[in-house]
Amino acid sequence: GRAAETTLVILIPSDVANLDPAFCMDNVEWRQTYVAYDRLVQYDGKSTKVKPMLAESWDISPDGKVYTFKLRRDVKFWDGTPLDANAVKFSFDRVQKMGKGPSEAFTVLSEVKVIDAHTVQMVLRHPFAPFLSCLATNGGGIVNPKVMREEKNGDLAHEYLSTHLMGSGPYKLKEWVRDQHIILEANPDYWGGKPKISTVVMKIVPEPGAQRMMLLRGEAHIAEGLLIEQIQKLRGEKGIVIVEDPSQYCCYVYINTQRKPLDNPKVRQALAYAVDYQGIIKSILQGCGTQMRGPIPAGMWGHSESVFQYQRDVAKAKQLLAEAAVKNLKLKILYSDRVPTWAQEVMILQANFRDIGVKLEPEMYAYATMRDKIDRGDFDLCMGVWMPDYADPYMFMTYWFDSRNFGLAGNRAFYSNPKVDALIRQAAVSSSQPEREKLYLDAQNIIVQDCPYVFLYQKNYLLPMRSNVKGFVYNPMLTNIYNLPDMWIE
Amino acid sequence: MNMLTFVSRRLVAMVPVLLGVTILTFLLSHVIPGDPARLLVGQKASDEVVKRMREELGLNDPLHIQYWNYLKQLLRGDLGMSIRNRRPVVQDLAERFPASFELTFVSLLICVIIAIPLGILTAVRRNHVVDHVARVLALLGVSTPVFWWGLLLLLIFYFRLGWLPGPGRIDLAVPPPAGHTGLYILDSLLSRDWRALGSSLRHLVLPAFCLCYVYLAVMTRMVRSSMLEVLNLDYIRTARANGLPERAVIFRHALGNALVPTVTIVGLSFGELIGGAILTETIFAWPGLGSYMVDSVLFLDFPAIMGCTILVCLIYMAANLIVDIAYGFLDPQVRWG
Amino acid sequence: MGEKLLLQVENLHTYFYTLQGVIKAIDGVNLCVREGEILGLVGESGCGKSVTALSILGLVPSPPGRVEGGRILFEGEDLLAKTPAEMRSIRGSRIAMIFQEPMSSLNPVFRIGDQMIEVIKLHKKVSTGSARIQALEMLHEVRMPDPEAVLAKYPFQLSGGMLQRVMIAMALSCEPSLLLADEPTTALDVTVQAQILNLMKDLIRKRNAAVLLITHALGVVAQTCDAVSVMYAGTAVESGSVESIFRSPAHPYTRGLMECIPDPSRKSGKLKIIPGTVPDPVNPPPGCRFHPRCYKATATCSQIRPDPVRVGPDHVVCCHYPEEG
Amino acid sequence: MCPGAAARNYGLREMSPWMKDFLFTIRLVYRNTLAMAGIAIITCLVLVAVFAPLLAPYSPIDISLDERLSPPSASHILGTDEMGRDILSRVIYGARISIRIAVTVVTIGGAVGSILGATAGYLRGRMGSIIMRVMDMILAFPALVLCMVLAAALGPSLNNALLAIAFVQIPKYARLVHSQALSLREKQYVLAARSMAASTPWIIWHHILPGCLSPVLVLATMGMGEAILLAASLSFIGLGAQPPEPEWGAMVAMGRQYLMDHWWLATFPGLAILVVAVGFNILGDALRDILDPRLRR
Amino acid sequence: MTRMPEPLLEVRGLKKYFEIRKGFLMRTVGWVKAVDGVDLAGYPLETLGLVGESGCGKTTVGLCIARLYEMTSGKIYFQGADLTSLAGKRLRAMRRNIQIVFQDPQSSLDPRMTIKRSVGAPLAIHGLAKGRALEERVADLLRMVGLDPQHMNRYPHEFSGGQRQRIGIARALALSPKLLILDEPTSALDVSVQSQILNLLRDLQQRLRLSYLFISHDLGVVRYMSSRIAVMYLGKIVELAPSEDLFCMPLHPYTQALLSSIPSTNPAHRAMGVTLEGDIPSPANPPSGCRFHTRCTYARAECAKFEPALQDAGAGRYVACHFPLSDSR
Ligand SMILES: Nc1ncnc2c1ncn2[C@@H]1O[C@H](COP(=O)(O)OP(=O)(O)OP(=O)(O)O)[C@@H](O)[C@H]1O
Ligand SMILES: Nc1ncnc2c1ncn2[C@@H]1O[C@H](COP(=O)(O)OP(=O)(O)OP(=O)(O)O)[C@@H](O)[C@H]1O
Ligand SMILES: [Mg+2]
Ligand SMILES: [Mg+2]
Repeated sequence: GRAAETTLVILIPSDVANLDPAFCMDNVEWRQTYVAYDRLVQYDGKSTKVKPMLAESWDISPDGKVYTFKLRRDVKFWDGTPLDANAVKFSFDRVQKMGKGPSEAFTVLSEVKVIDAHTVQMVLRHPFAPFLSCLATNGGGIVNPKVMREEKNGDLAHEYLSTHLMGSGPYKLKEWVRDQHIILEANPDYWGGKPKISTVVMKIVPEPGAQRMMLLRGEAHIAEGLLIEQIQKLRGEKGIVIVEDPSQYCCYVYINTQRKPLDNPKVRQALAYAVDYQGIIKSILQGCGTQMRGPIPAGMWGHSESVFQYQRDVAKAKQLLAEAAVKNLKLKILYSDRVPTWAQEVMILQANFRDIGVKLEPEMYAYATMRDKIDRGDFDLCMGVWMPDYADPYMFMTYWFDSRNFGLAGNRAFYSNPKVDALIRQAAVSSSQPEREKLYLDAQNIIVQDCPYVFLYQKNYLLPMRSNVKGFVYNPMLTNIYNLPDMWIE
Repeated sequence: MNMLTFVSRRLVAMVPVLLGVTILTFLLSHVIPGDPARLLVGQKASDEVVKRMREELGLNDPLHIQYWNYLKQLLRGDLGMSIRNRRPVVQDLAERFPASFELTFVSLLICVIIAIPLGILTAVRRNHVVDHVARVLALLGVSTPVFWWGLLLLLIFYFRLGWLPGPGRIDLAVPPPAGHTGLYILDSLLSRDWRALGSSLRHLVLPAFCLCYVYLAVMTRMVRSSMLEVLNLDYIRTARANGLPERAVIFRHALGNALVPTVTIVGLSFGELIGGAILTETIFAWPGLGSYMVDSVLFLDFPAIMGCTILVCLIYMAANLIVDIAYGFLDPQVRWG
Repeated sequence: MGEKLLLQVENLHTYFYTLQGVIKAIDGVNLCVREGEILGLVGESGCGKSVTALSILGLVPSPPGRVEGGRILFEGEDLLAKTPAEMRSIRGSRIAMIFQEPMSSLNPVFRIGDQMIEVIKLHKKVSTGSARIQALEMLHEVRMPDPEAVLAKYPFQLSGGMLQRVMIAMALSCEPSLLLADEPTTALDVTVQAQILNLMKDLIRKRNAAVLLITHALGVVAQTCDAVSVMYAGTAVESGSVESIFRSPAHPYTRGLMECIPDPSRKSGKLKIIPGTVPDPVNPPPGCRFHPRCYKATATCSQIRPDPVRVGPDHVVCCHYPEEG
Repeated sequence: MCPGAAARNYGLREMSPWMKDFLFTIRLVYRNTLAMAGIAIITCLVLVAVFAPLLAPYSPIDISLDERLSPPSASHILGTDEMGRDILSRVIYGARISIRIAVTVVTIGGAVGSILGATAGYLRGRMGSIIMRVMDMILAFPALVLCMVLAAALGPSLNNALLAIAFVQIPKYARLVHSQALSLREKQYVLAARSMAASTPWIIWHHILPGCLSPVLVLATMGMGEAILLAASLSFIGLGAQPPEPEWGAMVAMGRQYLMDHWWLATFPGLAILVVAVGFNILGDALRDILDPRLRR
Repeated sequence: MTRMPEPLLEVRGLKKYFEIRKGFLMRTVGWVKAVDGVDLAGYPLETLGLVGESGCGKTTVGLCIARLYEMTSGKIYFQGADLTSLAGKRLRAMRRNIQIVFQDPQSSLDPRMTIKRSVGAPLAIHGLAKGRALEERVADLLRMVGLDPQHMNRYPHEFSGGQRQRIGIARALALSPKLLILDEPTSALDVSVQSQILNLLRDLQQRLRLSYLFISHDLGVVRYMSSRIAVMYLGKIVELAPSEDLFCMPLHPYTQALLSSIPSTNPAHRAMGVTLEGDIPSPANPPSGCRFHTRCTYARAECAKFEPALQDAGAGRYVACHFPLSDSR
């Protein structure tokens, strides 16, 4: 009957580890937390612009260093505690005191001041243009300060929040049976109105084949773990729709610029010329993706169609190698089974590089080990993917190219160019978007010539779901996160 | 030697083995390259954050200190906190173990139920067609990847025919039975929750069959060869010379003795399966130890790896102990000698 | 000694089909056991004594063995023509067998009582209670100390001599008319062997059962048996009453055997020997099987198999040139 | 002076005894249909591995993105995989790796296990029980985890995976040989050797180990198939042969993702594993019969 | 019989207890007193027979003398030298003087070794010969025991039982020992083969000037082979006498029972002498006093209390009995 139809079943490939918003850094964990906590601002539909959420309005001081927010007055946490300025201060202080991954987005934040019960002021160390965008990330969720009752050994209630949700959002955690399912239930008293879907079940089904069967039999509404090939096969099946949207999920190859002969830009360019970009997109992505043009992906402001884009050109590549006087080059490429398409991409790269006389040896490691090697720079080439946490080119430019971010932190090519450093550091503190755009374009042009990464493609977001699920909107900043309060089942 | 001293002797003998296992796991899990602290704080974290994390996890101490600390914890029954999900490893294991136990137990039960008659049949009809067919069928089981059978079974019985439920331990609509063991079948029986019983039994069928097929061959062969062995013995000849009917000779006189080695195999397989059913668990979304263990290794979650290993070793040893006790019941020489 | 023939084995052939070839374990054996008589079956190890007994009971392990020819007449009926079910009803009740190794011939996981009662119940169709009483009686009769306790014991808890007594009690409990005793005392010490043999003799006389006593100890035969058959390499070479065979062995092999026994009176000299070794059962020599080792062999011996010749009352020998008394 | 033996060995009389025994075994093998079937399968495998370059219609590693996932057809008899590589060629080349796996694992595991087991069984006492306790430990260890951890520690390569699998196999052989050695050490010829002042290693090497050979041989043949399968299951979790090496287990693992729509990817290498495992298994079964002293006499 | 003043082998107070371990942590809960105080002396060139029923400890005595068992207590002197204290190199060297031939020719040869390797093993172990020299030495040995050296590349299973026992003897002779311990060398063989081996042994004794310790339970064979015979019962020597004297007039009741239990091969002599009742007690729990009293027809109350010592009964005879048999009884 009707009651049953207000349950949404999402198949997910693996269990999540942690639910503490000041701790978790993975989109699959945000899937649960994002709907449990409210933020000051939120993304507006498909766009990367922000709109008010808890904050009804805000002011930014002229120097771009002080943000003043006016909070809604009707918001209560699930336990009835009113959500006020203190809660906001508590939440941001907590993130910073915890000092885990999410705090990275708020390093610029120097102080949160409670002006009155419903006014809160945030002081930045220096102007930081993407700050509002940061507030829409998962780390900006407002946690009920009462959680401190659960604190143990000064852990700021981390242990408790790892397995519990304590917010004011539209969904609460009803049940979490490890490796079986996570069940969220609607918060009937939500200030934004009671969500239509009363229960959301995240059922863990690791095997893609099994997920597909369940989806086809209508036992599940959404399947997250299907491979591209399988999704393509689902096209045209009755009762199934496939959401396809451009995303900012970027796939690229790190080139260790500190190693000989990869320290020579010509060699790196030769590699970039050797790659069969269109072949990869056509075969591995089944056409559901586009080749990247420069480091800033399409869909993010700052992206420019004028940036140079490498295309497969074997002759050119050979010529560059000859100019660099490199012969019989043998390289190792690091990857893991974390991303299922990596193995195939590596094989294509191997074939491509063979054409220009470069021998590529694949080395597959467990994901954890691979990351360790990346951090230590112990590789020649390495496969990588990147997704922005908030809608700002900073997410790409500073992380990837700033020589302060060597290693796993982001600059995985160990790329260092003082000119680029200067440009992107300036862009980071400027609050004028046109100026930043200009700075980033200059930087991109240099970078593309230096070629510290091979920019492969931007993958489309593909999600198969039952056609009776309505209202889902994909926001490129919120991959794996569902706008559950706006969704319903017909 | 009475049973009690025998059991306690075996228990004491387990201690050095367990200790060795902890040392071995500890060393092994620490030689794997990779930094759990880095994994924990997320990839965009700065070095500063990582360093703090390392300290927090005690990863900067010398290895022997780390081991000693671990051992001290262990003696208190504390397996530490999982690095991955910040929960006590004991709690994680306590949730997965019943699922694994249930699956393993049921599939071995099915296996024994099929393997014993099949083994007897093939032994008695040695080199007849039945023998060959049974052997080839059983061989198919050992030589074919589990996921093949798994997906095939799902495809037929769940997807096409709809006779059996899909992946999972119990229907979503059915609340798990109340109880403390975590074994759904036992719990639902105890609490007379027939709906849960039916649902969990139906969910068990496919994975249990899938898992049991692997061991069927080994066990059938074991029963067959020990049966052949026993049928050649003098006292079987005596039984025949006394004019006992063939049925009595095979089932009364031969089978009891032939079961002894089979019991060993069952015990060993139990230990092996409890942590080794990774693929079956994956395909049937079974929340067991196997996949937990693999995830832990891939994540370099040391406390979880150690916890799993110790648990699996304990189960293995317990299974062997039970086998030894079963020996006592099957073989009076052990019981009285 | 009654004159009625109880068991008659005629020209029996039992072969084993092994990977190495066909082993002609029994290749022409003739035997007869009269009622109330103890017939000794002697011969070297491997000459086919046990297989003869197993053939009579229809228990030749198959594969690889098979009875290939001949007749086994028991009380006038051919056992080889019987169905398995008929054979089962004969085994244990009319023909019983005692095996060589008492320890391995009893099921280790059942109590002595269980095993005895099972057999008595099966053949005598009585209740467990009365089967138990009969088992106790039998154990008493074989002079087992404390039979009650023994019934509750497992085989490994008894000594070899006691087990052998259990075997005898079990074999005799259904009052068979023929007892096949396959080396019943080789596993025992001389002093215990003497006890057991005496006991067996008494019991059998009491019940008027005939016995085929298989052994290779000539002393045991001389002390226990009424008649003797001598086997060599799968064939029966000589048979007759104990006295005649021991006094005047007619076959060169029998004679050789007798002479090999160390003679205390001729201590200084060399012992007599039979030269050569037992033939390979896969490729036995043609003609008389003994001819390669026989001191009086001729060309005839290597070509023609000798037929049984009567050399005295009840004394038959298969030799072209039997020894003179 | 040895008429019995002479009569038995007419035609073979002049040959060396080793040769005779060998020929006898061969004759038994020849007469045993199962053994012949097993040998035929394994011979085929070896031939395929040796002549792989001649037999394979295509290169096993050249990718051809236009022909991805094409079903079996005239040009690609077993179809192509997700990289457009010819599956038949990959299966053929895969035989090389599989043989390497089987042989290395069984040789290392068998040799080390046998020596440890023989030593433990012969010495008994403290040394023996220490060895066997260590073996128990390895056995109690979840095998896959042990393999994973070892392979991860040593670095992922086929050779390291093989070492790991071999390591896990050791206790099996050790146990088998141990129990055998316990009975062999009571043999009078061992006592005789001691009375001749033979040293412990001499006795283990000359009496105990050779005495355990035939059960070890049987276990080893059975183990070959198992080793291939274990290597395959390591491939499932990404340890073992590195792409694009055409290892069957890795092919099956990759093909699993495509099983529902493109069945041929996993099925053919899976069948290859099956055939080889069956081959080794029936050879092992037959060898057990042939080496059985009861049947051999 | 001429008695040499200097014994070749002297055993004094030999005891060998095997532990019975049981219970928690395998504590020793008892001892199998397999050999419990045996004194023996063997003289050069003689054959000393050792008889007794199965399990009475004969093999254990033999193995202790060959130092294959560590004995519990007692001393063994060989040519006046204390064997018990030897170890290492000196023990190795001493082993060459005492060799042993086992009961079962089948299990005393490794089925996987050619005859050449089996017989040559002692030479190889002691580094006495190599290559061709070793082969020649093996050929000599085989010839000595009446085997064709051409067969030296064969395996044990290609020989008959008697031939295998010859091979065992050849191997024992390889190190040119002075004392050969023969542990039931013919009990696994048939009568016809047995006589071949016995002939060979007597022959070799004369040619190689060997001394034998001949262990057997077959009294007929022992009588034929030995000059003196020791009778064992439950780990103790109960009687020791020159062989003819023993057979003509046993002094110990056990010897008497043993002799009369031998089935005579003469069907005319069916009368059984003294037959014993009951089974042999276990050496783990031997009866008190005289160990034989539980089965002895002549036992009196004292027998259960006091243990008789082995006493000189004159004429080179010794007996351990409170009431030895005599004609006067
Ligand atoms: N199951 C069998 N398979 C193959 N050959 C067999 C089998 N049983 C007996 N034989 C062969 O049959 C022949 C006769 O064996 P049998 O057991 O009758 O000898 P036996 O006279 O009883 O000897 P023993 O005195 O040693 O008991 C032997 O050559 C033996 O090898
Ligand atoms: N290794 C051992 N461990 C424990 N007990 C033993 C051992 N060897 C022998 N025994 C026991 O010691 C006693 C004497 O054994 P031994 O072998 O010396 O007797 P034997 O006279 O040679 O007997 P047989 O005539 O059967 O060869 C027996 O009761 C036996 O059970
Ligand atoms: Mg026999
Ligand atoms: Mg002995």
